[in-house]
Amino acid sequence: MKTKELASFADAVRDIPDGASIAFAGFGPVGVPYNLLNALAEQGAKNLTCVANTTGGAGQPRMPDIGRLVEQGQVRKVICSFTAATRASDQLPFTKYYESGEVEAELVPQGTLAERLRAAGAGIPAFYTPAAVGTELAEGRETRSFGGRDYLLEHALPVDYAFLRAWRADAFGNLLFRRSQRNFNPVMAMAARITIVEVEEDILPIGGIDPDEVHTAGIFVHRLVRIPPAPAGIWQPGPREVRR
Amino acid sequence: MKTKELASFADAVRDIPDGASIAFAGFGPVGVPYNLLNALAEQGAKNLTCVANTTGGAGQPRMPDIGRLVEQGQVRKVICSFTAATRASDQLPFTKYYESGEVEAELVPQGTLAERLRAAGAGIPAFYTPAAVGTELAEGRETRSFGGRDYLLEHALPVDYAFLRAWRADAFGNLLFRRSQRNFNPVMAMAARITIVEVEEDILPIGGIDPDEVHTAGIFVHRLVRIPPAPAGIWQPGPREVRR
Amino acid sequence: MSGTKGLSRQQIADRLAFEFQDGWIVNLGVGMPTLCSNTDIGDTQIIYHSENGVIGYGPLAEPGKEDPHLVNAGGQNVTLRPGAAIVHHADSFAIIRSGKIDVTVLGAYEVACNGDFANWKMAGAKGGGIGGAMDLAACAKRVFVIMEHTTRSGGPRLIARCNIPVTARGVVTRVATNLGLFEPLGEAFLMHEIAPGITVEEVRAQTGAEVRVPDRLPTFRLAR
Amino acid sequence: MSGTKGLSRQQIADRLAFEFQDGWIVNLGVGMPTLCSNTDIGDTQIIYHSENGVIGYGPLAEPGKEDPHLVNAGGQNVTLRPGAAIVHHADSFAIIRSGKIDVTVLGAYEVACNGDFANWKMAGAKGGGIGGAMDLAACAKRVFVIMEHTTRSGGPRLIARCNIPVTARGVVTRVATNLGLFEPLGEAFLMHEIAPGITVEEVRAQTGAEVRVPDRLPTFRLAR
Repeated sequence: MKTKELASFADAVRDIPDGASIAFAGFGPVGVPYNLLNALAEQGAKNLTCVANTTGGAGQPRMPDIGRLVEQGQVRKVICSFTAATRASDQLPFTKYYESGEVEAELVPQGTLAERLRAAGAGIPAFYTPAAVGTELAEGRETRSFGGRDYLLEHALPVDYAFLRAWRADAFGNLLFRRSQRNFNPVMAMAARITIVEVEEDILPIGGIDPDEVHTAGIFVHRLVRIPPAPAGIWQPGPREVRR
Repeated sequence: MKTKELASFADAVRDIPDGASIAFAGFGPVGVPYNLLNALAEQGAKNLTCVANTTGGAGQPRMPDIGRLVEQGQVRKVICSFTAATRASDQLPFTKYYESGEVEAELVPQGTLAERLRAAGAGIPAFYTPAAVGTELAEGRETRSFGGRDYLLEHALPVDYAFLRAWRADAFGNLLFRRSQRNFNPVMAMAARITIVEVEEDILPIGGIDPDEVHTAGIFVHRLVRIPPAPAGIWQPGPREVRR
Repeated sequence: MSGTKGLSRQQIADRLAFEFQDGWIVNLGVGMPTLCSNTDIGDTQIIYHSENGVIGYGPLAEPGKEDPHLVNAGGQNVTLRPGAAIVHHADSFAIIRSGKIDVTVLGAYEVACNGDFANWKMAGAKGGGIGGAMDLAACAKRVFVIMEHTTRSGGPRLIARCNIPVTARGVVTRVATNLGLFEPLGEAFLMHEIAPGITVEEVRAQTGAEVRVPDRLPTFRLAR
Repeated sequence: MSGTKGLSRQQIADRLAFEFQDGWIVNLGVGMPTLCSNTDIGDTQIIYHSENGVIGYGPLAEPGKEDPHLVNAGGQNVTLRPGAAIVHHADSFAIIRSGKIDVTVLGAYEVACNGDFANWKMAGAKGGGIGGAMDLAACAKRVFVIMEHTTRSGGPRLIARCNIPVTARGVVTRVATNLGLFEPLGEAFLMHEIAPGITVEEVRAQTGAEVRVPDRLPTFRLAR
């Protein structure tokens, strides 16, 4: 097997064309592929469809996230479970572009978002879910009763690329995530044609992870880049770096 | 947390009523809960619906499996991906009861079977799949086109009980499977109201398995029984016992 | 809540936490609901589930001992209890949708006496923040709401019908506010307990739906 | 196949394995298809996937070195190659259904020139053995069939339309038999290669559909 490790984040995102759909893993600051996001902002692809839990943070200093891609005019549409901040007082970078109509948004319940990605990776074109029944999100859409309860039809959400952040990887692309870093990473890898991963530790030789412990199998992974130490590499914000 | 470990297989299956639906894990001889199957055969519950990959083996010596439950008159219906042997020359114990009409069968493609169990454990009442489109199994059933391709509607398959076999467990029921032992075990645990597990190694204290390595979380597991050494315990047939 | 009559935010959260039963799997929403995990509920063992795939988390990490790879739904650095397990997002919501969450405690802008509630979109807003709330609200065995009884301008939040887009319909079974503990009955709220120093008339004046009161109205429970 | 003209079972399997490309994910059905993993294909790296959740298995285990926890789809004790990973059954079929299998090689009772094939149920049988064949046949990027050209009684297996219940419709792109290598074209089979010592007339006599033959018909390839 050939290694999937590349030398730089720029190499890993170079071929991403205008109009691509990209899923970005992460929940809160954990598991967000900040280095790949940064490289994409520098690469400059436009007219992107971005799939993620949120459009990014309101905090300072600003981390590279979808909000930054939006500010740079790279984004056509977002598909997220948050298109506004959880606190009314926070103003996301994304919000003004959305309100002005410059960027489209599709707001999706978080479990539906995860399941639509999983469905794309599982060859399931559509499924039924109880989430959002009776709400504004269900208006004009197909609902159907099973066993006396109403469900909403939801469609698979395949993407061209997935950007992941993993704790450990072997050179074939088998991945391990640490604690809540796992979040959307595995289902986004399943949903994508091309999966690109930033990795926190040195990439292990092929077979360096026990087959029983693999979280995402290497067949779902196409490109790996090791995150260099700061300041060249971007590490997640947090109270302190705990690495082992 | 209280331990979920019970002293005997008889204790673990004592309350199973007539008419229960039970999913039995295993693929080939690996991961089959032979000890729980044996206890159920001794317990004698009748009119059961049995969900598994196959109805059991044709080989001798006969292992406790669904075929044995069928021979004892305990089974009303099976839901399986095999209701005949893969070789025309093998005759399964199940076959004559099926052909005579004493036992019903629902034949399901293996991937559909796994996904219907997973759907039950994921709160998805129904989904669409490309498997079996255009075949006898699709006759009279709902098909639907998505993106120009036809798919078949399939329903979730919840069960009352799941019988599992794991390699390691902690006392809260977090499970590890070894190699291809994993097979149907995790999705059957998700699909069941009550999950009962036979465990190959001594049951670990709660927290004895790293949270990142757990294959099936303890919230899905209700009863654990450690398999005693043979001859009291039934071990899977195989070229030899590799245990560590 | 300092400076207002009634109850502190922690006391409101405590009251709902007293309902938790041994062995329950509990999911706490962002904000006031997270206070429920501070409540002293004695030997009662709760399994806290967080939508980002953490099963069995414990108290917040002590300062300086945070694991940056581990946060709860609110982004707080938590700890893991023995027996914890991690799953990915689709499996985490599989747990939610399949009804394995015994109770979810959520914040809200509005709760109606028919059990509807709204917590994801402000009046007139274009965007919203759903997160996992719609999945949780539609699928948890019980939905408890914790909220201030009125808006900042004094308008009612417990009302006859929601004015803003709902999160789920007919699901709320308990509402704890700084004025009391309520149950949506359909056409009215039943007040189960009232905050110390508050009168029924004050509650009714600040509620946008009928409030029914039992013959004997207990004071809001402040301890197990 | 000893005693008959044409090709050995291993030679038939080899011919299909020569089509495997570097990096392909390959799923081999039970029986003759498993012989494909014995073929010498040089440096070509194949990832063998087994429906029971094994990604990256290798040769059969040596006698005495079997791991009883590890079998392939046919129940054989296999080994793992470096980089292997294990998934559960639903994730294994997620890989299949989402089109990540580059080729599946399956056995069959019948293949029709319209690409239909049948391998799960005998004529007149009440039960059947589907296993993972319907998922694989419907979803793999390519479906190759390996089979004996005729039944034990000499009847054709390559036919115009299947007589017994099909596994999937219009999916087969290559059929290798002891008489040659064929492609279902719609209304006929195209013979790409012919077994040594066999004549076109013999093939046509044993085939239940039209067999088209190119101007220059190569002999069945026996080595890479």
